[in-house]
Amino acid sequence: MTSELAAAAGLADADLVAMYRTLALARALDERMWVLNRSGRAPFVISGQGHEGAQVGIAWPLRRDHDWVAPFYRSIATCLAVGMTPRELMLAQYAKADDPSSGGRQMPGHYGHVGRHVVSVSSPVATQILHAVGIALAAKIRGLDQVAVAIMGEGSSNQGDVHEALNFAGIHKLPFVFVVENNGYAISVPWERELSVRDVASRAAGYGMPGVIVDGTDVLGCYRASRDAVERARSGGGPTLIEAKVTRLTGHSSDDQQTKYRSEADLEEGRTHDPLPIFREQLRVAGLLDASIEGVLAAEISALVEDATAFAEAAAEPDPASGVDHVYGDPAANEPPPPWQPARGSVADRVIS
Amino acid sequence: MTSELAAAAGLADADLVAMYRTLALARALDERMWVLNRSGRAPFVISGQGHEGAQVGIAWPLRRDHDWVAPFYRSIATCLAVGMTPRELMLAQYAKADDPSSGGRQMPGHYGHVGRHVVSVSSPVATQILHAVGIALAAKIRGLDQVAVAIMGEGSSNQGDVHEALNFAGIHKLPFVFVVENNGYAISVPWERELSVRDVASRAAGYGMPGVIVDGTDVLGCYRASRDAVERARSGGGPTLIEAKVTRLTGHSSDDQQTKYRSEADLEEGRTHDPLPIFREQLRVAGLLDASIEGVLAAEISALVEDATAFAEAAAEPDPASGVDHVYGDPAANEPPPPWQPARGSVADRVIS
Amino acid sequence: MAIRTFIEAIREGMGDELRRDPAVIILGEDVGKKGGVFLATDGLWAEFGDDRVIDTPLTESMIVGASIGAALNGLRPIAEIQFADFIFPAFNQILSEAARMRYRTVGGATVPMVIRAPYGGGVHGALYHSQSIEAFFTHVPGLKVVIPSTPYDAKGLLRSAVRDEDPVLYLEHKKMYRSVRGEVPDGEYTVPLGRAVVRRPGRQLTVIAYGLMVHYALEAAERVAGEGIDCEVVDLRTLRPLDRETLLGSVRKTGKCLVAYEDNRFMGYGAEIAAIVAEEAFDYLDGPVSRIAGPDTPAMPYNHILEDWFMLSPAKIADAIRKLAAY
Amino acid sequence: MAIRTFIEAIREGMGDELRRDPAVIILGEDVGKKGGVFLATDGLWAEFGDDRVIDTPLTESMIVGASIGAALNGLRPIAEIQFADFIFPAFNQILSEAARMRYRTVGGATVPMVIRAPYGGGVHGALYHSQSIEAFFTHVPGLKVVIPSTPYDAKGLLRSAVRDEDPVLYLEHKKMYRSVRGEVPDGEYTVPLGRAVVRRPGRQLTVIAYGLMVHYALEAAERVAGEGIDCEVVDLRTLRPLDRETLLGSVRKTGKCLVAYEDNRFMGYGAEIAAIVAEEAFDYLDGPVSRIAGPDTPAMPYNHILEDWFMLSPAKIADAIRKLAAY
Ligand SMILES: Cc1ncc(C[n+]2csc(CCOP(=O)(O)OP(=O)(O)O)c2C)c(N)n1
Ligand SMILES: Cc1ncc(C[n+]2csc(CCOP(=O)(O)OP(=O)(O)O)c2C)c(N)n1
Ligand SMILES: [Mg+2]
Ligand SMILES: [Mg+2]
Repeated sequence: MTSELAAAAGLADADLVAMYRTLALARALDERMWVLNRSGRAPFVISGQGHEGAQVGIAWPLRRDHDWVAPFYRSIATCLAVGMTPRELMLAQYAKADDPSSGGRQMPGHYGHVGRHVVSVSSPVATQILHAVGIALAAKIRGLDQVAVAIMGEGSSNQGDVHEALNFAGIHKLPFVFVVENNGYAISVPWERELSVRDVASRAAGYGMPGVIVDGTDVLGCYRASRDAVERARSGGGPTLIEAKVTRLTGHSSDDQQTKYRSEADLEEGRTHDPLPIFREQLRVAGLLDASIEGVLAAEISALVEDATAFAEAAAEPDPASGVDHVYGDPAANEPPPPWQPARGSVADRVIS
Repeated sequence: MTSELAAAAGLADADLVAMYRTLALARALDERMWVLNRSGRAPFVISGQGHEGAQVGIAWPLRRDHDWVAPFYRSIATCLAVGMTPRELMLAQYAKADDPSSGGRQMPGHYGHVGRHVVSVSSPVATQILHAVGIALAAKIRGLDQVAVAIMGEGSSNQGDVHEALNFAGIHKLPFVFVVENNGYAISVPWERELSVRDVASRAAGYGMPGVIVDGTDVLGCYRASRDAVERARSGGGPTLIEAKVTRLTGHSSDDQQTKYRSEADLEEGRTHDPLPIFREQLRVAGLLDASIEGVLAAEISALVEDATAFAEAAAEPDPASGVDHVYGDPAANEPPPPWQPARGSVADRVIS
Repeated sequence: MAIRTFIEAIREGMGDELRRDPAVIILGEDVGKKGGVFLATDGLWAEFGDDRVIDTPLTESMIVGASIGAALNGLRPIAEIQFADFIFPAFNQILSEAARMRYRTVGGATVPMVIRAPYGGGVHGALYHSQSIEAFFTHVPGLKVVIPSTPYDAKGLLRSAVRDEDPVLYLEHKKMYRSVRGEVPDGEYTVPLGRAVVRRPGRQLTVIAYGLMVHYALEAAERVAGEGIDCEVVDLRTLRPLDRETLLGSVRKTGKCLVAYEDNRFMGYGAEIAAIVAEEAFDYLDGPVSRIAGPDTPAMPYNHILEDWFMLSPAKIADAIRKLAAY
Repeated sequence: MAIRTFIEAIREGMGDELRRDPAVIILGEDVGKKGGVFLATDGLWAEFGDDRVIDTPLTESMIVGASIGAALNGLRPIAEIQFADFIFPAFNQILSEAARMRYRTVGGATVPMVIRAPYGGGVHGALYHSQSIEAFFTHVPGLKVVIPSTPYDAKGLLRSAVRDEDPVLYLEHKKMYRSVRGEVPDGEYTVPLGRAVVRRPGRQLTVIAYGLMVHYALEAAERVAGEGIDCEVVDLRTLRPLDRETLLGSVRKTGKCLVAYEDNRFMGYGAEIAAIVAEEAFDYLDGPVSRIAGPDTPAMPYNHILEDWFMLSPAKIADAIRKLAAY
């Protein structure tokens, strides 16, 4: 039997529980990362807390390992939804050699996974939108039926690259979806000082594409908007801009103290938009979750987090000699290594530094 | 007595004739520049032909030497309208030492005039929009009642800087007007391949500002749109985007052969949108021009063009020793000059090159 | 005299200039209520308000481009780029516009503005919060580039930069913000742009450095002093315009020159220093002009082992000194 | 063998690669029907159609950024930047993204793409259609930079660049497009990246050059040959990765090195060459490593007198050779 809730979204009950599980897993991993940071085991954390509802709903319609996602640093739930594993995310948090995103070369939160078609994200914001648009262009030229999705915050959407990307995607009706996770802040700058309009979605018309606003606590609403956009894109209908209104439950990152610039009332209001309890309640009302199912899920998630943490903690550090690797495909193109370059496989030369 | 035409625009008859004169003078100077180019006296020409109606109408409401204009390479009539003289424009065309735009350092068409508040334009397109926005910001902070106008083509309006500028101007409700002279081409690229929407003006809403479309052959319509935008800006109402639909009567520049990419029908259609005969006919019908007045004006314009050409032709070349000047305010900050640096006031050392 | 951290000196410099000249404004991301991500502008918004300390949208080209316009219309903007690594979207505005405005108007229009940016590594900043960017900008005629190494200089040079008639890129090594302290006079003073300083006199070998590397070079010089190697350490302070006299004077005296810089070696700023010394002090050289610099890989991995591998250190510089001294 | 102009060789190289590999596409402003403002892509749109030769909007960051994406998804884009002077809006995408993708994915994701751009002066292009830009890009690990000087090399290096697994910036001196001619084989050949070539053997002095300056250096060498000065001229062809062996081999043989480059002298590419020679060939040098380069002013004024003043010429290079030879 399918619940009304699932039926209305065109999904099965199991899908809804799986979505909830992804959301809860993202939250649990994220919380663990903060614990690691506060206990001195991870110099940096940047969080998806508050964004996960939109992330899971929007990522769900994508075809795994086929469609492409160019995410941003809050995309933890997006990455889980498209197939990255807790172990992989923790390897990145610990910056270990086997971190599939960057082998520990980038800060945590800089997601990427070649096999999962997660485009490696850098720190300068908004650049990824052009990569996704180029991926969509190649898909069109090569006759692949892939869709490319780019995701970023509303502050980042003001960068020039976004304008250039949306214009090009609009001209060529590329299979592209632009997702803005609007949490009302760019670090400390509130939306009124970073955006000349309340809704980023109101810019879509200027590029000849639909602009859709969704509530990030309405996971299934996000799902439907994304499904429609992805179908439109895949069938040649062109790009869509989806703006999800979300809330940032944490400081910008572990380096930020948000109480300095946000009032307690504002923070309190933000907490009422936490997608996790809202989605849970929805599934409870629909009869898809109850204490016993939740208990099983919680145990499973807790085990996954423990496993990922222990696995990553125990994983090998990169060889210092590997610092010179992968500048060019052909190592002969490298400049000579520095005089202190250690031999392969040796441990870090602690004496010299 | 005021004609109905003038009254409808809130102008005097003499204003309309002066506007026509500016338009016709711009055209005559522009045509002379092509003659100079074809006869080998000027390596480069870039033209305003077809754009002058919009330029004169839009520039007319500005307060001279008070408001600011950041123009582009087709802005010949704009520059005349805000007070630059034919001699000044010809000095730039000949790249002579006294060229007020750049002392012969920039190509022709790279307008600028410190006293007239014409911001020096460079070649990379669209950068000037941010300068105008910054000027407007300073005007607001300093409590001056200046308005800043930035002008460019529709192709250039796709650059990232435009997005960033409009967003900022919208946030701070700056006294700023953005003018797009849309001639349907960016060099050879037709609008469908450079713009994801037919009208650039449809992007204004995404920045919380009005977007107005005017017909560039309707000089008084352009005037009214600009007057309203300038008044709104000056009185704290914030920015406006004005899109003028114009036609490019010449190739992109003297280096371009437009018949390679435009059909004869397209070119023919373009010529029906020449603002000069259309405005002239309008003034004739209104009784403001007739054969005798036109004869006087033509003679005056012809004399101005002759004078400007002769003046610029006879003007002094820059001293080669001046090449090192004005890199920094303090010449001591310069790197040592090249070994071939000539003495001040000597002629170019022709032997060495 | 008071003891100040590096960042306190910078903050005081800005505050003093804001107080002195109503044309001075600050703009950048998070510079207002938050006081900047490093707190360089902490307290300034509270004192000077929304019109003079402006939180901008996340758009670097706008920050620089609008500052150019504001400078053309009578203000003296101090634009903060949150991390030097994020200055590249504004590259066109800096290079094509700010640095060329004076030249292309034959002196008619000028752009007095300062762009401040935290640069450098060793702070777990990874590939995009660690870069040295001076090489790109010192190649640009019309732009000045300043990198202070002490709180005294930081404040004095910042004030000179704000008062300068040309655009100045003012780079602050972020690892020094809280770790470096020094005396800063209470009253008004400036340090002129374009003057290097000998931080440690010596007879045998000159080390040329700037920013954090000055401290590492001084530490390295101490280490090798015990081994009988007597180094002179020159702090360039302004990278453009370059103080050729101090640079060449030192090398002509010692006969040996080592340039130490944190950036990638190839085409890093030290290349120009080495080239000038090689050409203009050739007759005085007792050994090859040498460079010790970062590896030619993107700067710099996050993982602490790889970060240590990338970063220069006093020990690495000392090794390079020993090698050159033994030549 | 056929005689081709420089631009014909480039056009043929692109045509051949488009024919050989369906993954190759061209994109840029006016590259379609118009065939590019210099006609480098003339005829290619007619042959390969809208999907493979794409007229883009006037947005350089998009051209490069979308090319990166297309390369990640299986294509091999050749992106044309209409003039090198207009590459700076794309600086962030080139430096932060294209050049770092491989490193930051530990080899997992690669960006095989070529960025072509006409650079250089002497064509009445003024401040913004004359610049040399190689200095900014040769500092970027992960990027390759190629500057051919003959039609043969232009075609052979372009083909290698298209087939390379890394992003390549391929710079074409626009003054050479129609003025330089040479033999180009009819069939398939490539010229490997990273190899310099000795264009003129000589015993007394090495001139290092690339692009148009190779021709000026050869002319200068002829001029001074009559005066008994025997110059070797090395054409670097690839600026990064640099062929150290050919460079140092020549200087170790002649004992004197002059680097000639059109760009501003300070922090221009020749600084790195001079620094490497000064460090690694020190024991062989009979005179200071010297540089002859453009003045340190924005490149370059439009007025023909000022343009002549700025540009290097065979005569100016010959003067520098004489000075160094007499050392
Ligand atoms: C080009 C660039 N400039 C500045 C930064 C520093 N920075 C990182 S995230 C951020 C705020 C982003 O805000 P938004 O896009 O709204 O995303 P959010 O963090 O709110 O989810 C800033 C200023 C950066 N990473 N890149
Ligand atoms: C950044 C940059 N890229 C490319 C160019 C070369 N270019 C000069 S004008 C032009 C077309 C401009 O089209 P549009 O903005 O529509 O103005 P129009 O010439 O049609 O009036 C191009 C591509 C340039 N000047 N600057
Ligand atoms: Mg946000
Ligand atoms: Mg146009």
